[in-house]
Amino acid sequence: MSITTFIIISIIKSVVVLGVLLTAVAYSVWLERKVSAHIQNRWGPTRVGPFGLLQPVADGVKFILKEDLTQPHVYKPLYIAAPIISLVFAITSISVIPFGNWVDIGPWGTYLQVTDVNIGLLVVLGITSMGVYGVALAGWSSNNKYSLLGGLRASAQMVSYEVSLGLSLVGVLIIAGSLSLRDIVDAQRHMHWNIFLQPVAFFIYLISAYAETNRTPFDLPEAESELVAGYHTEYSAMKFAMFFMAEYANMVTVACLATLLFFGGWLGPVLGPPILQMILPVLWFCLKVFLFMFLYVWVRWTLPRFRYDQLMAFGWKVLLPLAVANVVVTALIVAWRA
Amino acid sequence: MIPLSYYLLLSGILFACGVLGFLIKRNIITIFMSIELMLNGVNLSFVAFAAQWHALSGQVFVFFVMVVAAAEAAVGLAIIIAVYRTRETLNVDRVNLLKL
Amino acid sequence: MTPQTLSPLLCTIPLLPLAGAAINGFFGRQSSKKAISAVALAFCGLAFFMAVLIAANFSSASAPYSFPLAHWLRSGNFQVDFSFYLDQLSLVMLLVVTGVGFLIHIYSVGYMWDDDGYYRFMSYMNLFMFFMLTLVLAKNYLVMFIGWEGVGLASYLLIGFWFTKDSAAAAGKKAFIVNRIGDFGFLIALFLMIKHFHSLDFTKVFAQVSAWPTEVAGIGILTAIGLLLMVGAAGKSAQIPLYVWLPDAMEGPTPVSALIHAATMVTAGVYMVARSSMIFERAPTAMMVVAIIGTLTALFAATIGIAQTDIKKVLAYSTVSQLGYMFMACGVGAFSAGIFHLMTHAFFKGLLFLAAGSVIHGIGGEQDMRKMGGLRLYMPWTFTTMGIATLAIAGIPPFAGFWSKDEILWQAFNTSWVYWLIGVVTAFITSFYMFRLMYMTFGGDYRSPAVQEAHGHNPHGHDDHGHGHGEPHESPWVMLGPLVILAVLSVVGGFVGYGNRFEHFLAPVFQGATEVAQEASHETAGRALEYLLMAVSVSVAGLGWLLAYLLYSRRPQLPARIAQSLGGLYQAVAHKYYIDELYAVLFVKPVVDGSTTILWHDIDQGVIDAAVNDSADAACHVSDSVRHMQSGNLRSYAGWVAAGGAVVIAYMVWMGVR
Amino acid sequence: MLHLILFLFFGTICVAGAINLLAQSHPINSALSLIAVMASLAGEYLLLGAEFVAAVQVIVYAGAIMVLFVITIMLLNAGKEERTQGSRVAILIGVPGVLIGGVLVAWTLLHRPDMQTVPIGALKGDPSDIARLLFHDFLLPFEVTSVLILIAIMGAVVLASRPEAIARPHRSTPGPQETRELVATGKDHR
Repeated sequence: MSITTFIIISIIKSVVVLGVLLTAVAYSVWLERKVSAHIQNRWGPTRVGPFGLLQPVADGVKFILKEDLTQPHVYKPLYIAAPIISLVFAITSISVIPFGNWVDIGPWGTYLQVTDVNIGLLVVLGITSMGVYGVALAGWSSNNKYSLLGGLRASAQMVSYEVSLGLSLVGVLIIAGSLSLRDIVDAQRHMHWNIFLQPVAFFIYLISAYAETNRTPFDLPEAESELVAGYHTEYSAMKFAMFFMAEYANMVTVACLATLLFFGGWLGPVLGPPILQMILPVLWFCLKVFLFMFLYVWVRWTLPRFRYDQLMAFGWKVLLPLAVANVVVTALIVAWRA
Repeated sequence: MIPLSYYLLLSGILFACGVLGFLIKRNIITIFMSIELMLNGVNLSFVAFAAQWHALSGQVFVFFVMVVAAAEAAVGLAIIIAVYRTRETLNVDRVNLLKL
Repeated sequence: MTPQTLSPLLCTIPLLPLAGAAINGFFGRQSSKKAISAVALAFCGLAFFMAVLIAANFSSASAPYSFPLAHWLRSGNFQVDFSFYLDQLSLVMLLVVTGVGFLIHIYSVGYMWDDDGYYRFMSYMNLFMFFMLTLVLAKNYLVMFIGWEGVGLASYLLIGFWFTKDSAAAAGKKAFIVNRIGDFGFLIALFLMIKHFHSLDFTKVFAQVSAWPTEVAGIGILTAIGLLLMVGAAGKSAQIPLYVWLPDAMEGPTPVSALIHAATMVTAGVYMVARSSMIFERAPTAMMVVAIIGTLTALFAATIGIAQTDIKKVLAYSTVSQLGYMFMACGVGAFSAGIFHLMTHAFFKGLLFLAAGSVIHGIGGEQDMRKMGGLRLYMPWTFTTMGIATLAIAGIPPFAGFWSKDEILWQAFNTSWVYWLIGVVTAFITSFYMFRLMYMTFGGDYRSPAVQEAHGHNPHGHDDHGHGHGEPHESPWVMLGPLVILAVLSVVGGFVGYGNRFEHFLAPVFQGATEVAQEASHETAGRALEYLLMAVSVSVAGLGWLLAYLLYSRRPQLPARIAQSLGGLYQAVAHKYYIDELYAVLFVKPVVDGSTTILWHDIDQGVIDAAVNDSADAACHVSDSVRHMQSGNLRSYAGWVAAGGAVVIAYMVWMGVR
Repeated sequence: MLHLILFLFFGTICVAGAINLLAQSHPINSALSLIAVMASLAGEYLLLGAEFVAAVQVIVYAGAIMVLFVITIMLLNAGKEERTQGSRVAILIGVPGVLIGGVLVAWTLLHRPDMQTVPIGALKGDPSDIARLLFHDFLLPFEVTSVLILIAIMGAVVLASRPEAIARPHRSTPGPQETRELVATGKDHR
């Protein structure tokens, strides 16, 4: 196809994905509130719309309308830049995530994916690793002890767990023999899901992912009991919303990644008419991602928070060696098979 | 199709900027960053030459440079912290006890 | 026993004293004096016993033993082995060294008992024995040289035994340095041998030498070698002009003087010349030089001996002159006679020294004869034995000295009557000063101030070994025993030479040499002449005795008047002809001044030190100017680096463009 | 054409970031501009086809090393740098030297007749190929570098953690009271 059509299609895909993503983010917030409410034997949001389904909209409106406070003692440029950075990187990382297989739209066909990079996994990792700056800079530029502590903790924690996260994926890569997410998914056909081949890697990934996204039980950067709200203590209104969205966007990304890497992405029973055959994989994919999001919430309201030293010790002394061992074992097995 | 010399020129500029930073900056951390800048310039030239000679080893060298840079960053920052503990300054002009 | 079974003893004989020296030297400080003396005596006596064992079945007919201990040097066809060798000549030396050495060891037990450095002394003595035996038993000149240097070392150590005394230390140094001069000649002789004979082994060298013709012209390799060897011998055996160290060597303890500077070491030169007889026989000039030096030394030293008042000095000069006799003998080709005199001299001179030591010991360290006298009453044994020795050295028949000295004079007469004349005169002087010594020491009555000041402690004693005491007393038997034995030897020792038996015994060694000299000797002059000369020498000795009796027993005041009448001459004699001062002016002062001004101040300080210091200063200044670049400022360093990089880039670009 | 545009785009960001690094007086700004430089350099790598290098550039440099820098700046609470005139040499000799060298290099580069041109994605640095090179041809250097890393880690630990840090808490790296101190002194970092 010509360059122009390429650009057009890319723009369209981006817009669609962006919309989907933001909606997902918004409704994962709603989901969290609902689930947590039911876990705590409450009702959660019910007023706005049926089952409070319009609650996210209300939240958005509230965020937009609220006054945007900027304390005098902050370091403004970074104070403003920080939430943007984190949101931007959080959203960008979705760009290489494939949601489904090849689809034909009239004369054109395309992958359900903004762009298919053959090192997609690395791109995701790189972008998420860039996300650290948002948190760190926010904490530092707020010029507030809680923020600083939160930022420090966040950056340290993310950098540390990034290592074991990356290592946990190496096993999958060895099996798939490619860095392209699409190839990795294709490698899992016939129910050869990596969850079965790489259980250890999966759990390491899961834990590290929780730490990466600063979710309980690793949400020390925003440990309310000790740090008020961590790195976004000083933030309000839209800036705070950005952090909020960034966090959930990251959750979505990580969930997608987990689905792709360990649960065979969009793979699943496909049947029925062509339309259905086009839809079903996406459905499977969304279902799996939804499961992961639910798991997130479930864990959050089940497990208590770690202590910081426990967190670090766990990351460096347990997860990392485990991941390395997993890599070695996998490599040995694969080499022995070949 | 652009001449390779552009890439080399860019890397040269980056390197020169790094050296300049080393020369004119006082903050030891910034100086350290300019070292990283130089390394990056060199990396670019590596990749560019790899493209010229169609030899991947150029890109492999980049990895080695990166590893060395990482090690250097770790040790160097540790040193900076140690220096800051003793001197309580990050200004290299104030860390010159060798001077007469 | 066969040579095969005996020859291994050859290497054990020297090594035994070495072991003793090592044991005493390393562990002596802790162990008791009894243990020390036991060790020293045991090893020394064992060596003596082995020597006797070998001598028991070794006749003039038997072939030389040789025992290669180890390979030493090898370069091309030149090879030196560490091997020992025993023939009649070395056997005689072996017996003398071990025997007399053993006796003197026993003696020193008594003499040095109270000294603090007892173990040191014994260790040194054993060490000396080791080196001396190495010298005697060497199979080639190099091993001999080891022993040669070794005895020098031992003598240095023992002369300076009381190193806290400046005079002793100085004497040790003097001996060492003067010996160096002689060793220098010896070494050059060795080099010449290596150059021309490609070997240092006695047998090989002599085998080649025997093929050479006699250098009648008086110029040639053999002459050169001979003369150089003679230089070495003169150094070791205290001949003109290198005799000066021996009298000073009397600073050492008396047993040392007896063993090293009378009986054994100083005779090493004679032994070496005799050993090299083959070479000397074919170098008449060298022979003549040896004879002349010997003769002059004999007369010269004897005359000095007249005026000495220190008992040991007298004996020292007499030693020098007796050595002169031996060299005279060697010089006239009568090597066997020289060795014979060497042996007898070892007996009676060792005895003399020991007796003198006993005297000194008995009167508390006094050495000045003018403070002695009348000691025959206090120490009869010492008196008798010393008297025997005096008779022997004076050449009164039938004592040992008579036979050997007479033999020498007879051989000298056969060569030239001048040697004989001087020899006889020397004999006269010898007997005179020896009996003078006897009368001053034992005759008359005791003149020591120590008695007048009522048994006061005698502070000024050369051998201050612990106790000074006023009342003279006889020495203990451990000291007297050796005296007696040596006395017996000095009485009977001469008879081994009766009827040239000694000469025939040594014949196999010297046959190569003597065949040249002998055809002249006996036949030309008949027995009558020999007896006549004998009578002359005896009567001369008697005259010396008589004169001494008149001067020092009848009219003790006469010598002083004579001395005054002689005036300058007496002074000259009393001051040893100012030889030491002469040497000081001629050699020592130039060397010292030269090395002080030129070597030290000009070269060392002016050139070497200056170079070092100036370069250091230059470096200092340069770095002082460059130092400021090292400001310690990181950015400055970076600046320099950047500039340097720019220069490099510019150079490379330029090269590329060109 | 597209190639040139992209190149110029990323290149401009690179140079701008580099110059900004020099211009900024606050280390955190320098750090951010350096991150920008690195990110855009990744873009340059992509243009040259070295996609793996690009990814690793982002992950390692931008994602790890620079995070270290930022954390350090935050820890030491580095303020604006003071304009001390420490070294005349650097200014009088170093800067001209750099300029001369740079000009010379540029001149040489631009005057080389045989300088070839490269298409977009000139040499595709496929991860597998690079891995093959890295683990076959360059195995020994690889291992040596790993040892180097190990040593660097140990050195960093030894250097950064000091026993008397407990004795002087306000100088020690970790610990809450230290951070409190940091923030208390951190009132003025602009």
